[in-house]
Order: sequence, then structure tokens, then C-alpha cells
Amino acid sequence: MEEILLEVNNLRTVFDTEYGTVKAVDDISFTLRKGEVLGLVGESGCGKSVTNLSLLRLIPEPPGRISGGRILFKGKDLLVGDEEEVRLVRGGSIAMIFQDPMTSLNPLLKISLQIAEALQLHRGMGRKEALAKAAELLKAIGIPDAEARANDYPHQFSGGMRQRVMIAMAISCNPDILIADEPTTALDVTIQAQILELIKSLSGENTMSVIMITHDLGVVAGICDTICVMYAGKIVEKASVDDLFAQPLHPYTKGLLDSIPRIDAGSRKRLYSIPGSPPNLASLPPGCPFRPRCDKAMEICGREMPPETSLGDAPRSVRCWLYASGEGGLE
Amino acid sequence: MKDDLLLDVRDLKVHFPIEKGILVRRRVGWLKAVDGVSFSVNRGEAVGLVGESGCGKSTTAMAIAQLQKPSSGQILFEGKDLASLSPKELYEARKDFQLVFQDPYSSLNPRIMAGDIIAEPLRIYARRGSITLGEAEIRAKTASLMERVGLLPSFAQRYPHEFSGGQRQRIGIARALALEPKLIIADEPVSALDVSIQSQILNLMKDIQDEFGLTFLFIAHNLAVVEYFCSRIIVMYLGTIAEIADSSVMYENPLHPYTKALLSAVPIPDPPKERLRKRIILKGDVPSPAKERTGCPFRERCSYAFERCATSRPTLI
Amino acid sequence: MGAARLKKNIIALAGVGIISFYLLIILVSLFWLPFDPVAMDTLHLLEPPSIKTGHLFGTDEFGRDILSRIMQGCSVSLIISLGATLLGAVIGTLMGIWAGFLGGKWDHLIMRVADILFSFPSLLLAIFVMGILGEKTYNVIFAIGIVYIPQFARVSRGAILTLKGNEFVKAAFSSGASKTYVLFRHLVPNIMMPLIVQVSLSLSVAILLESALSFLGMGIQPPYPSWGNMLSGARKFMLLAPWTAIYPGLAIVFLVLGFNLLGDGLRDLLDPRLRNVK
Amino acid sequence: MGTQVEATPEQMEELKRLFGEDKPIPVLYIEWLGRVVQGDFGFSLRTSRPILPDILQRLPLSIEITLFALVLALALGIPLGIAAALKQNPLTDIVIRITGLLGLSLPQFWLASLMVIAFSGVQGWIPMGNYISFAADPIKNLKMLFFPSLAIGTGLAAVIMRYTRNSMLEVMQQDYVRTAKAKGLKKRVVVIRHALRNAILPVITVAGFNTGYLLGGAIVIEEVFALPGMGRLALYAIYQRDYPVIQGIVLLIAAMFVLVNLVTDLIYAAVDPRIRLDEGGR
Repeated sequence: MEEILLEVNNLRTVFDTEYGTVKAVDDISFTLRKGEVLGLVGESGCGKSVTNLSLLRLIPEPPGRISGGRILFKGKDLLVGDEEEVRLVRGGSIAMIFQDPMTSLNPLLKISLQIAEALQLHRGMGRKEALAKAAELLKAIGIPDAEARANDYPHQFSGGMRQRVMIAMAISCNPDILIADEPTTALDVTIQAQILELIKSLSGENTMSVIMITHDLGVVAGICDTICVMYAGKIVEKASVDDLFAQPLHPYTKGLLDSIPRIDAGSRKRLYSIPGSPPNLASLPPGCPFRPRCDKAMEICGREMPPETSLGDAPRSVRCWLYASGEGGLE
Repeated sequence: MKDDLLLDVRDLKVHFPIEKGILVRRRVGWLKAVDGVSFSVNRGEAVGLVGESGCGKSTTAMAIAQLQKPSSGQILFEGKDLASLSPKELYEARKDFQLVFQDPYSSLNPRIMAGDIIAEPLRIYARRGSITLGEAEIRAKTASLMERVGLLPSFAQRYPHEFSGGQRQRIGIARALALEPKLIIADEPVSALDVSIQSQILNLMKDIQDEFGLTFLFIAHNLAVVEYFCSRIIVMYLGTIAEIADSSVMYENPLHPYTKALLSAVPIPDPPKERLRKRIILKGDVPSPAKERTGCPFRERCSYAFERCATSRPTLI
Repeated sequence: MGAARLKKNIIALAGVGIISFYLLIILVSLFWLPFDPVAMDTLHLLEPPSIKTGHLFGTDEFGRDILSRIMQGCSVSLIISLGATLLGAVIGTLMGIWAGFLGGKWDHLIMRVADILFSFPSLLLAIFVMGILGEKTYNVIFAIGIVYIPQFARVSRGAILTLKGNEFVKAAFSSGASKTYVLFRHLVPNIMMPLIVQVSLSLSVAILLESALSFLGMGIQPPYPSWGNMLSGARKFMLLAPWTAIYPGLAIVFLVLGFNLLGDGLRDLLDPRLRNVK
Repeated sequence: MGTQVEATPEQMEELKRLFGEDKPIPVLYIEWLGRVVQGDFGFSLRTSRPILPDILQRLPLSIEITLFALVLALALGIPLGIAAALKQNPLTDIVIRITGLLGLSLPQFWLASLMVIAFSGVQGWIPMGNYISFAADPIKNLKMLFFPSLAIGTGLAAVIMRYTRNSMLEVMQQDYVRTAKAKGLKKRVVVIRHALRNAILPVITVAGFNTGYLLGGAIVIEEVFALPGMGRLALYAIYQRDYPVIQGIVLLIAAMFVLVNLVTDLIYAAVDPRIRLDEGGR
């Protein structure tokens, strides 16, 4: 197995709001190996994007604050030390792309300049060299007529093209990790296919690790090796992609998989639907946050949050009393 | 079979003028949002209209709902051409086709309570005398509608911001049901919702369809959702129809190259299957609908394109 | 909501406090003033503020008590700014709603006219209108009101246009609603808040405009006191007797500030976007 | 008008014929516009002098004060606004807000009066009927116009400060600023290269819009400081009901506004490529 590149231990991020302290990310842990594509899956408000921003300490402070845990990147804790040290990791060893390509590029600056910035900073290139490299990257990423278009402004590009530009920017410094936060959610499905194909091929040839954040289980199935399912700020289930889809354990994962319509369904049997709606993070019920919507809820679920229970080979684990060996567990 | 026809759209075109100029606005071209669309919907059927953004599916829906004036073409509802109706007749006809919208936030007036939102169509028609319901009956009906869509009738006194997205969409559905329409035009009704809420709403609409024998025109960009909900699917591309097929056969046997590409682009939540699939990756972006064009609208991105595609527009077979 | 919401409202509350204070002064001035505000007193010309003489803010070049004149000037300032704002608000809002709701060529025409009026400096516009109408107190209301028409037209039109794009408007039409029904049931109630904010901010500017007009001798005519014409009278003596210029000015500043605070505080309440930023 | 007008009966006859009391108003208006286009603004009813030279002689001073005030407003407002946005906390927020609102609440002519009271003893700073033109002595001229310009510019400075602050705070939350941070750029680079330029866009619009407000202020301020600008000409024309002069001034001011709007648009386009390349279609 490849070496561990990133290790997140018991990360907690909170937001101080007028409704009280919201635990957006509550005690999550995962590891990312070299060349691995890790999926963080969940619905809106589950904390997946906050996790992503926490990794590089990009949480707006205030109102946000990382209140605990460790983020070990190549053995070094990114949460220790001042921001200046993390800053050099950003865009260099760990790069990011975001959900909305229409707003993620600075509308007033030329494309080439925005890519060159990172090169000048992390690779110490001169301005001219960086601009030339930027055009080269654009070409590599599939922008037709790249040299001329490098001098265009973002508004002259379509959504799909802008996401390509974002990717070119992200991979410009050959990062170890690419964090992609819902990179295709704002795009049409045929463009989504183009972008996913591009990310897949990049992770393949550069042995770059990818953290893919998405709400779309279909996207995850096609691109990820490992998956963490998040609910209400917690990782409720972790598994390799095959295990997760073949044998989901957590009732939430099961419910989610059964509730998405599939194009290959053939027979049109009724979709399952999870009752209720995701909880308000500012007023979580005691115990397991999924309990009010869970059809397997037991008495203990209302009292205590289940611990992370490892099952079978790593990374398989689940946070559910159905599998916890302790009090009230079934197995 | 002829009796079963509820909606018949014939060569519908919606062109928007593109205007330029600050003082004197002059037309510099047309944006052909919908450019010659014909299809029909039978009673009790659920027909899906799919396509990517800018393909004209929503404009088509708005034109059918008489909220957008068509440039040409006919919309026959129960055999009557809606464009030829007098305002009074159109007002009467509206009762029979109602809308469900995409955005659960902007589709409900923030200053009106849920119960009044649902009762609004009833009150409007009752006041003009086209339905005879007293205020007490309207309230009773509102309560039963709320119950039907899965909301507590006691929520009638709440304002929209006190509901979750899924609940708001339920309010929207109850409002559409209030006048007991024959056709419901649902414009991306689940795209703004979370995955776990999507299936709740889809199932609710399915149950309602069975219960009331409703006809659905369902607009969405998500093929899997449309395939689940509808029995027939219309695929649109750049203001025109690329393919119409029964949803049971579409996945197995798509004909149009665009449908093929579209289907192959939809990810399937099944890792072993995904690994084996061969994707058709389309080149480039959808061209602008403001551009003048001849021939097949898909030809620039089509891997099968040949000479004739550039010169003449294929007709629907 | 709760605490944070209230904290932001401190701004609005401070505004309400200041305005209430002025209203109280008006109420008092109806029944009692320290001195007769128009009575000249040649024995006490340009006397500095003093408790002993009873002239707390001093006297002006005719020996008139400045405090009494300021108190008397209160009601004029408020009546004129209220009148002008209401005039502009009613006409402007109607125009804006009409333009925004109907769209098309009416919209184009009304907004062109509004743009032209709007681009003209408001004080100059008011001065020229006064020049044409003549220096009468009620003309000040017209002059300032005209300045406000395009401003209210723009605000209400913008609000209507934004609202019109909402799906609930489409929903209402498909529920069989008529245009008038949609306008009065769905649109107008939703533009009231931005209009109230605009009224509050306009009141503050109206007071400034009125005082400027009176300062230039085109507004309220002496001997009737207004803060603007008091400052105008003080010009020749302000080096000798600064209190003649300072106190009437302070009276203007605090009332204007009161309306600005109120308007600004209210704006917070209605703009959810700014609420996060602030 | 009438008796006090210092014009000979012959001239009055000439004027009456010129203004053609027998013709309907729209016709008169069009005829007047026709002459204006040829540079003929007509004659003053009071002094019977041609109007245009009089206006043109006084216009530069008013423009100078307006521009000076604009520069002061920008120089004060933008840095303060940025500082307020970057040092955001509940205390500075409330201080900045109240300061800003207070700045808006000060009548310009009163502020000017206070300046006269405070600085009249200081040689050369307060102009009192001893105006020195820029051409004659630039330094003395600027010194003399500093307080008048400051009195007009304070209000706009407050407006600009608030706009800059709010705009800056909004921009700092934009996705592209997050992108810039995720690139690893220094905070200073993020703020200056990515945030500031975007934040300044709405400020340009506001500044352009308010240049009119400054010019309006200039006219009152000229009165307080006894400066021989267009404002005094306008005021006297109004006092005297000298309609041809008023008409001429209104027209010139309107023309200046078209110019100011044009300049604003040009500056905007220079900063924002979206406007530049969209063929001016906003």
C-alpha cells in the first residue's frame, strides 16, 4: 500500500453564530494515501465543504474557528504554527478547485496572469516564464487555441472552460493533493463528464491524490477509491468504493443509495425515501444525529453518539450502534 | 386514442429579440430559445422534457403555461388553441393546467402564510364566481390539501421561511393541486433539493398522479430523475427536439447521437458498472442559441456528422 | 434573531431617540418658548451664551434669543422635509411602480426622464425650481419634492423589477390572478420596506436641502426663523459672535443624523446580505 | 423682472423681439436651442452682456473646486474604507458607521462657516474676497481652495468610506478571493491585486454620481467664501430673475453631467474588462 500523505485526526471546526455555536465539523478523522482518490459525500450542510476549507485553514475567522484535532500533511501538523507556514502549502503541495467556476476566477485579471501567480510564488519562476508555462498548461488541459486564449478574461470563457482553467491553475505546481469541492455541480452533465475525465486522467498520470467533495453518489462511484459519508458534521461511514456500494452499513448510506433514481434501473420500482429532513446543526438532538430519520433507531441512539467501529479491512468503519460492540450493539 | 390527447404542441417557436443600443434600441438578432417544437401529451401520462441548460425546455414549459408568448406555433389544450382564446376563456382554461416551480424559495411569497398561499387559486376563482366555494369550504379544502402533501394543517399559519426546502416544495405542490387541474407542468421540481428530499418529492408526485389521474409535463436536466418519473421522454437540444422515446427503451436503445452522449455522461452509482462503461465525451460546449444556423443543431459536436447534416435540418421521425 | 438583531438595531433606536427628542421640542415650543423668537432687543445684541441673562445660546444681531429661534425653527424644518418627502415619495413611487410593472416603452420613457432629473445635482435642481416658482415657504416643499421624484421612482422600480422575476409572481398568474391583483397582493407589500428606508434617508437630505435653500435666501423668509436663514444671518457676524453660527448648525446636524441613523438601521433589517457583512 | 433691469428701452424691445412673445413656447425653445448650438447663449437681462463669456470666465473656478473636493473625498474615503474593512470588529464597525453617517449629516455651508471661524486668523488659507487664480499662483490658489473643497468633500468622503468598506467586505467573501488565498498568495497580494480592484468598481460609480452633488455644493460654498465662481453668477441670476443666464447655466451644467457620466463610464471600462469587451452594452 502507498504511503500516507495526509492524516486528519479528530478535526473539529465550529462557527459562532447568533443562534449559538454550530459544530460544522465534529470530530472527523480520515487518511489519504499517495495516488488515492477519496470521496467526501453528503448533503448540503453536512460539513463536507467546511472540512475542505479547514484542511488549508481557509475558514473565515471569525465567525469560524478550528477548535481541535490535527491535520498531518507528510507528518507535519498544519494546524500548528502560524498561518504563513500553511500559506506556502496552499496552491503548492495542496491545491483546490471549487464548485462555481463562474465566480471562482477574478473577473478583472487575465487568465494567464491568474495561473502564473501560483507559479511565480511556488516555483520561483520569472513573470515571462510563468506566463509561457500558463499557456502551456492551458493547452495541456484541453483549451483550444490556448496561446491566444491565455490573454482572455474569465467572462470570455464558458463554465466548462473556466473549470478547466481552475484545474490548470491547481495542477500548475504539481501538487501532491488536489481538493475538488463539488467541481461539476454547476455544470451540465455532458460538461461534467469532460471535467471528471480530465481529473481522472490527471490523477492517473501524475500520481496525484484527490479529495473529491460531492453530493452525487454517481460521480463518486466513477472516480473514487475510498469514500467517507458525512452526516451532520460527522463521518458516519468509511469504506472502499466497492464495499460501500455493494454493502452499505449505515442506515443513512443505505437510505441514500436507495433513494437516488438510476438511469440503468430498468424495472421502475418505487424509490425509497428517508423521512424528514437533515437536522439544523445549531440544535442537534442528543445522541446520533440521524436517529429522528432512522428506521432502525434504538433506545441508546437517543442518548449517546455511537463510536467509530472498525469492521473488516481498513478503511471500513461505521458510526452506528447497530455495529458497535459495546452497550446495545447487535453484533 | 384521439380522445386521449390532452396537450398538443405544434411547431412552437419562442424567439427573443436581441437588442443593442443605449438611446435607441434596435434589434440585432434573435435568440431562438425554442425553435420548432412539436409533441403531444396524452391524458394520464407523465412526459419528461430533458436537456442541458439553454436547450429551451423551461421556455417551452412557460409557453405552454401561457406565461410566455410564443412567436409562432400552436398549443392545443383539449383541442382548443390557447392563443386564440379570449382573456375570459383563457382564465377559465388556466384552472386545468397548473405549475410547480424549481426554486422552493422564490416560488413562495415570503409575506403570505402557507395556508393562504395554497388557498390563493381557490379564492381567486371563487371571487370571480367560476367555482362555488365559501370561505369555510376553502379552508377545509386547504387543510385536506396540506394533509395530502404531508404537511400538518396546523402549519397553515406559518410563513414560508419557517419551512425547510422540501416542505416548501410540498406547499407549492398543494397550491398546484388546489384547482384540481388536469395537467401539471413541473419545472425542475426537485433539482434544488437535497438527495434525500428529492425522492420524497418524486414519490409524493407519483402518488398524487395515480390518485388524481393527473397528467404531468415534467421538466428536468437530470435524466435519471426523468426516467424514473416519466413514461415518455423528450430530449431537447438547442431549442429543438432531438429524440422522443419511451423511457423503458431509451436507456437500452438511444437513437440520436446526442441522446447517446447524454446517457453515457450520466454517472451510475455502481462502481463495477462505471468502470466498464464506455463514455462518449462530447467535444466543446453547446453553441449559443443566438447564432444563425442551418442544418442539424448538433452537428458541430456530433461524431457521426456528415455532409447533409450541415445543410438540412433533420425532421422528427 | 435575538441579541445580535437588537444590537444592530441600536443604530435605528438611536435614530428614533434623536427624532423623538426633536418632536418633544416641537411640542414644547407650541406652548412655551424661553423668549419671543421674533422680538428684537437692541439692548442685548450679539450677546454670548450665558445662564445669567437667560439666553442659553446667546442672541443674534437683532438681540433675538437663539435658543427660542432654534426651537421655533424645528417645526418648519420637519414640516417641510416631511411634506417634500411625501410629495416625492407618492409621485415617484407611483411612477416607478408603473414603469417597473408595465415595462416596455413606458418604462423606457419614464426612466429616461427620471435619469435626466436624477443626474442633475439635487441642490441645483431645487435652487432652479425655487428660482422659477419664487421664494415662498410652500414652494420649498415643491422644489425638494421634485428632486425626490426620480429617486423614489428608481428605488420602487428596481424593487418591482427584482420581485417580478420571482417564481411566486408566475405562480400567481397561473393561479388566474389579474395584473392588478398581482401588483397589490404580491408586489406592493414587498416593496414597502425599501421605501420606508428611502423615506427615512430622504427626510435627512430634505432637511439639508431646506437649510441650504434658506441659507441662500430662497427658502423660509425672515423674520420667521429657520435654521438655514439663521445661519445666513450669522454670516456677517460669525467671527465676532460664533454662537450665532454654531448652535443652529448643530440643530441641523443632529436631526439629520437622527434620520440617517434610523434609515441605516432599518436598511440592516431588510437586507439579509448586508446583515452578514456588518 | 421689469423696472430694475438696467437696459435701455431699445434693448428691451430688441429682447422682446428676440424672445418673440408672440410665438408659442416650444417654438421659442427650439429657436433658443438652435442658437445655443451655434454658441449664442443670448444676453443677460440685467447687464445686457452676452451670457456665454461671463459663464466661461467663472466656470473654471467652480470646476476646480469640484475636482479638488472629489480628490479629497477619494483620498480620505478609500483608505479609511479599506482600513475599516480589514480591521473589522464590532467596535470599529459602529464607530465607522456613526462617523460615516455624521459626515453625511453635516451641511456643507455650515462646515464652511466653522472653518472660517476657526481658521480666519491664519494667513492665506481662508479666501475672503482676495481670490488668486491658479494661473497667477498655483500654490496660493490651492491653499486658498483647500478649505472650501474640504467643506464640500467631507460628505462624499463619508459616503465613499462606507461604500469602500462594504464593497471590500463583500468582495473578501467572493469565491475568487478564496481562490487567490488557496493559491497561497500573501494576504497583501490577495487584498491589493484581487480584492481592491474589484471593490473599487462600485466606488467609481458612486463617485461619478456624486460629482453633481459636489458641484451643487460648490455653488453654495462660493457664496460663503466669496469666491467668484459660477455659483455666485447663478445665485445672482436667480435673485434677479435673469432667466437667459439661468437657462445658460442649466444647459452648461447638464452638458457637464453628460461629460462626467462619460468619463465615469470610461474609467469603469478601463478597470473592468467585462464592460470593455461587451461593446458598451451594459
